[in-house]
Amino acid sequence: ETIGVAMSLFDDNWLTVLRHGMEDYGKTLDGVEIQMEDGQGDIAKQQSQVENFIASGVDAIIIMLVDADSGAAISKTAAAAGVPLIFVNNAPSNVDSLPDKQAFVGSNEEQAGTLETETVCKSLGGKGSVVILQGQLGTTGQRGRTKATHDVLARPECSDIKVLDEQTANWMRTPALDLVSNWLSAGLEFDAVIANNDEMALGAIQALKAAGRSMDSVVVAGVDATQDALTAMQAGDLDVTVFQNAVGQGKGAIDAALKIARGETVEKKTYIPFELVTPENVADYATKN
Amino acid sequence: MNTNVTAGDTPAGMNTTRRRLPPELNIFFVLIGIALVFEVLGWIFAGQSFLMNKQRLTIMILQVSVIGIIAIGVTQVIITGGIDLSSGSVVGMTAMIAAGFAQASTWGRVMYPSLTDLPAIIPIGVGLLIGILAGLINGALIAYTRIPPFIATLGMMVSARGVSKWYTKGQPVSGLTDQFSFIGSGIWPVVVFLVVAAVFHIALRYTRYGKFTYAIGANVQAARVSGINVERHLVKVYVVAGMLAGLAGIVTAARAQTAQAGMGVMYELDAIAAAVIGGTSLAGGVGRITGTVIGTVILGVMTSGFTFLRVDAYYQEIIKGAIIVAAVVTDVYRQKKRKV
Amino acid sequence: MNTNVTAGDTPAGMNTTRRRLPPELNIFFVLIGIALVFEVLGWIFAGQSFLMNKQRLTIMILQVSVIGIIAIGVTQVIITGGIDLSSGSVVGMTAMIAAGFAQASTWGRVMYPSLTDLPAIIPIGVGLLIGILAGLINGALIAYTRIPPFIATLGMMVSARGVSKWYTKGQPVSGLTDQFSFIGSGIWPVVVFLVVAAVFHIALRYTRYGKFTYAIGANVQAARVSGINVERHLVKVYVVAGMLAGLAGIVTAARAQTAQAGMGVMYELDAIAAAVIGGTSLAGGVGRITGTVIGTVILGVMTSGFTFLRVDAYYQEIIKGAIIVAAVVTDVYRQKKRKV
Amino acid sequence: MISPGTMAAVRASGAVPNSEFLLEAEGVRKAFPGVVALDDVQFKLKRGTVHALMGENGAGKSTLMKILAGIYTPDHGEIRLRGHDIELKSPLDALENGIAMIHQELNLMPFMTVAENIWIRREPKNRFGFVDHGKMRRMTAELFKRLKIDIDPETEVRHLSVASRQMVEIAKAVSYESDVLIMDEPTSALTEREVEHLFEIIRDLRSHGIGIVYITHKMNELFEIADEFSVFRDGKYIGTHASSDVTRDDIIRMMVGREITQMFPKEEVPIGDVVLSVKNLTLKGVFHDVSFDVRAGEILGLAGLVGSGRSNVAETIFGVTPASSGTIEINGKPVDIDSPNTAIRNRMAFLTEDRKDTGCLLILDVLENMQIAVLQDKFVKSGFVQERELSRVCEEMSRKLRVKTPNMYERIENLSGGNQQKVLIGRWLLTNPRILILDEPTRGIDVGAKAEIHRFVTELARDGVAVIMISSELPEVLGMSDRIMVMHEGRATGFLDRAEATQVKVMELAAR
Ligand SMILES: Nc1ncnc2c1ncn2[C@@H]1O[C@H](COP(=O)(O)OP(=O)(O)OP(=O)(O)O)[C@@H](O)[C@H]1O
Ligand SMILES: Nc1ncnc2c1ncn2[C@@H]1O[C@H](COP(=O)(O)OP(=O)(O)OP(=O)(O)O)[C@@H](O)[C@H]1O
Ligand SMILES: [Mg+2]
Ligand SMILES: [Mg+2]
Repeated sequence: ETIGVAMSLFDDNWLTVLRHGMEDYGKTLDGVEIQMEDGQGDIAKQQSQVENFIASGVDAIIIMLVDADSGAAISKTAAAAGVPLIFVNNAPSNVDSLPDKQAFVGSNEEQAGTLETETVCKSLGGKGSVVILQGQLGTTGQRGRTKATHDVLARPECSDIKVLDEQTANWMRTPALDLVSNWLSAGLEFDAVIANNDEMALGAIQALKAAGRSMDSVVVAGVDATQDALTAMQAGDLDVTVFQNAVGQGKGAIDAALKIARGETVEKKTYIPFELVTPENVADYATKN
Repeated sequence: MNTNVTAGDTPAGMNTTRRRLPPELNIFFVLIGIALVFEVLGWIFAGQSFLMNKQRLTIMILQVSVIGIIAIGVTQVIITGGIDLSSGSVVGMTAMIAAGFAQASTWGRVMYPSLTDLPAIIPIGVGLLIGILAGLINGALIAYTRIPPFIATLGMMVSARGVSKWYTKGQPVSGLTDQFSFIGSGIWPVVVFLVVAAVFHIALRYTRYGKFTYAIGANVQAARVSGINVERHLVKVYVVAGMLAGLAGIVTAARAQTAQAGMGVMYELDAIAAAVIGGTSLAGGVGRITGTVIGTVILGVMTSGFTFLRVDAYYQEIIKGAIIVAAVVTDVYRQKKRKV
Repeated sequence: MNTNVTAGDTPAGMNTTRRRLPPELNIFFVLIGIALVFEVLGWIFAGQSFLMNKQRLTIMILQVSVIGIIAIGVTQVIITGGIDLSSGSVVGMTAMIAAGFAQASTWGRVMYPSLTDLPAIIPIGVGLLIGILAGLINGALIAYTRIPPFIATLGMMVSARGVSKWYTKGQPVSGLTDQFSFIGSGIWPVVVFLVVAAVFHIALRYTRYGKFTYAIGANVQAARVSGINVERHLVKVYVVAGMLAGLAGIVTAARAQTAQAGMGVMYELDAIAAAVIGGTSLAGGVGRITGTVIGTVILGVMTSGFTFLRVDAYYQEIIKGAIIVAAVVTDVYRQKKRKV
Repeated sequence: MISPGTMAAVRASGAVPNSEFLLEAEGVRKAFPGVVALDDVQFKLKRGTVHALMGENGAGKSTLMKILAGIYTPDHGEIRLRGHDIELKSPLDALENGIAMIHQELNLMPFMTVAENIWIRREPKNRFGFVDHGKMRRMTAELFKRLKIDIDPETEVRHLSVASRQMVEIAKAVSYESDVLIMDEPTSALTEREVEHLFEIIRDLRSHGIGIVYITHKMNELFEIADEFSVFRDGKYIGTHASSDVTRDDIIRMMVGREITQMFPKEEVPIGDVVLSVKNLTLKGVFHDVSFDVRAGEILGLAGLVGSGRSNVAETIFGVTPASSGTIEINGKPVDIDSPNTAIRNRMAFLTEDRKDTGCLLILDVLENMQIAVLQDKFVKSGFVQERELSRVCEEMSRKLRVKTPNMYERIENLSGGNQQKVLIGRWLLTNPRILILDEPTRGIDVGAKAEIHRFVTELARDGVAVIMISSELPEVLGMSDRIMVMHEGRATGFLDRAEATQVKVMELAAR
């Protein structure tokens, strides 16, 4: 059996772990071949990749959507061709009404933002000021995580926390480094940095260190629990990150795809929860992602 | 006075054959060559035909229709000696704004609750207008302030992308009406692409608009002295390019049944590449729509071919870059050979 | 017989003054203007000075040093009448490959376990070599197959990005040695940028290398009949551009203390923009390193200024596009005015 | 065959071998797609002589010279330098072997200074290996002093007039101190004064044993400067003679294959009403207070030295550089000519002096070049160009003008200079103008075609067209004009009627 996997983006750390998870798991399965495509963050490209998969006669398709809302059209295309389709990680907007032979295995972006912000709120004792580092504007992760952050900060127990500024650093380390440096030079005094992902959190840490801020005086939070992030956490620089089980999601997606392809039935929705990582439990996650 | 000077004795018309062999024939052969390579490799590695698959043949063009529509506008711009970096961003901007007027009332989060279920003509009109507006700004800046087209359209590229993100603060615009989505369904994008190509093929070759476009690109000073209102014509050309980018935005949104701020990112590069592969010269004055169509199809064939042969995604880009270069090298080489 | 030919019909004196006022003075004033606007807005909205802040002044340049290093190479390429779209991708590629040789043994997942803790000179050498290689391919393709620079470097752009993704299958390369990271620490990137700028400012103005570069861009036919080996020189220019992109890759990796496949995406556009804002003409023959440096700093000032004034992220891009256009419009306008 | 490198080394050592001819070409053939530019031609240059190369436009003169300068490689044929076979693979080969060339089309770098242009690739270096700009300036000044050229070495070439650029080209070629100096129509952009000056330079070089190839379409120059001459016709070699042995008519017969009896076929035609009236026209800092009338059927000649502003006046009347003050009246009605577009709508036509910069659409074909101006208001129906009709008219025009081209679809850049000029004239004639401005209409045009063009101008005048003709060739102005306006430093210094105009009177007004 051939499974076509349409990834939203190749050059992202967490997605790389997900991708490798699927590839490695695929290799352990006899007679299963995995074919990966890179959507480069473009929904139209991803749509075409799905169509090309269908034309090439794959047995099932796994898709990590560039954006949740593009799921409906892709869902329709696959259903029309009768090819099994599994959405991984990013739930399509029609997740509650998926047609036959389609299923979702993944997580809820908002949960990541909620977990990291709750922890930050708690360590600040419900008051202080924060800055928010957003991912590329308009992407599912940026929207979901930022929204959750704001929702948490709006809760009564965190309502004394002020958001000084929020800007985008496009998911990347160097832009975050520059952005935070600019903030510091503008005299912004913040007690925490809430970043949409770990790379940006690491950039913030570098900027803070360069400006001579003591890392104990500031809470830095990210999402993904990448290798670099865990190392930074062990060094005492990063305070919060959120683990998302990439390998688990990938494995779940492949299993579901194979089952549908073989005519078995699967759960329509499988949510794999995010897990909070802090210095206390960081050791448990050292080798997971 | 004696009249029979030796000069005019090569009768004009002797060598009309040269005109009949269009230069894009070369790149057409390159396209055929690439397709055949995939065909052969297909039989060897996948045990099936690459070309004898109606579905795939459609997708090959379908997936590049949007690029193709932009590329047609960009080709005209490049023929005048300019460049349009903004087309991809304008696609995103028009997609967002047009989609806002194309939402069905059944959708949960509509932008304009009082403006749902409108006939498709309204979002289409809005999209084209937005494109025209962007083109007008580009054209006016280039023609009347004389800044380099690169900068004017770079500014528009950055700003238009900003507008798409700002318009809904990053939220996608979804739940589009069936009537609107229809333009993006099935092979309609291909139809739109080919109709646009035909129209502008004719416009460039058989109308005054076309002749002026080439003249400006060949020598803007001479064009001016020959009485062409260069400024006004440039504005027209950029408006057309903007309008086509707007059209492309509409088709993209209709096809994806959603509009997002990130739509069309880097399409400008693919569009310029399609034009240049098809023989359009960035120095201006040279280029044809047929060539651009072939260039566009080459991009589509490559994408489909890679998936078909299950080329590892890691290698696809490396190979894609090499094929683009090889295609143009072959073209240049063949053209040189024929010349001598 | 009369001797003094009337040739020098524009009075010689007038021209010498023209020479003494370098054209980049205009854009320098534009830079000052932009900075002053931020200064005033700063006092109004943030209650503090924009410019009287040493830290910010450093960051303004620091954050664009990498763009600046590439832009210097790109300026030379544009002066020859070419273009380099590959620089951003080459930054990514060299960052990845160089970082592979710069890992500390203390890191968990090293690429080459037997090659850890190497002296920084090795990854630096490797990075420069990779850059040179990319430039060599670009240059050789452009000079000897005569394909448009746009296509050759577009191919390299796509392929090099592919190489970065393929090299570690998307894994970031982290845990770089302190020695290597040092080049990226503090204001070292600024130092590298300014040293490179100084070297190439001199190279372009006071060496044959520079004269040939301008000559080829101004009139390639004239350069050829003057006995310049145009092909060989073009290769040199693209090699230099590649090498500087390689250097930029090294600095990027050192500064971020990691290398990732997506590094340098779209840097080529910023670099070209910096050069063009600084007065380099895409038509070739015109351009100066000082102008490019100013263009680069304008980009940096904008970024810092936006953060300083806490401009909403959603508006930043819209404004940025407009400022780029306005800067060049002002420049063009001022230059026109002085001419009359 | 010895390699160019060896020859270069021999030359450098000073031990230059003796042979009767400095440079010989034999059996040279060169074909371009659709044209055989050279067919088994020969050419022999003796040292210390000026050898003129004559032939109609498109005869192959420039092509042969480009072969000798290493720019083209011949399809076959032998080239001997000082008696030794040599193969010139690049311009550098030619330069190193002592062959320098002044090209027909100017080949300078506009954004570089005069000094940089001249010494490109040979810049003097200081002891650190950097270009020594001071020394370069001094070297240029010295060279200019020797050649008596008055141009500031620090000026960027783009600020120079065409004539000055030509002088820079000449100085550059001389600076190579080559044994062979090829000059391809060096005087087409020069007025008499600079021509005289150039001849002085040439005589000096000749006395130093240098061999000079001199291409020109100006007959009087041939007798003044050339020792011998060769004639080409249609890519074939016709013959070589000493210039003292022949008459002007002999040469024309060799070139054209027939007699040309009348050089300036001026006809007296009835002069009509004032068509164009220019009053106090001023373009600030360029020219001032220029006033004149032109009547239907009249040919008004504009004379003056290089840089006197004749071209600028023409450009302003045509709207290329709109006037800062003054009025233009057409048929008695004041019109505001703000662009060439307006000018054309008022039935004006303007053949510019620089065909490469403001004339030809180089990469487009002959047909497209010819039709572009007429498309403003004719041969277009609801946006569509009436191709068939228009091609027919263009072909007819090119036949009438005897444009030598393989076909109408040849790129104009592949045509010889003279034929390009004819295409541009055709472009304007198609618009059927009432006011025709010609700026150096016969620059680079061979004698046959020149007579042809003069005949056209005469015919147009007969049809009632008002003609303004700028020319730096005094005989042409004197021969063709009904009236002559002379300009000096941006002002009209006087008008001369046909009857009273003489060379001396014009020069007096021009140099005042
Ligand atoms: N690069 C080229 N490609 C095609 N045809 C060419 C090319 N160069 C010259 N020709 C053709 O070769 C012939 C000879 O041209 P050439 O320039 O040598 O003429 P010429 O004698 O110098 O004429 P003129 O007096 O007008 O300068 C012409 O018919 C011309 O059209
Ligand atoms: N300083 C300058 N900078 C730019 N262009 C110039 C300059 N001086 C002259 N020119 C241009 O050179 C051309 C010749 O103009 P000029 O005033 O010398 O006319 P002219 O009297 O007809 O001389 P010529 O005999 O050279 O045509 C014009 O097109 C003019 O605009
Ligand atoms: Mg010639
Ligand atoms: Mg003139």
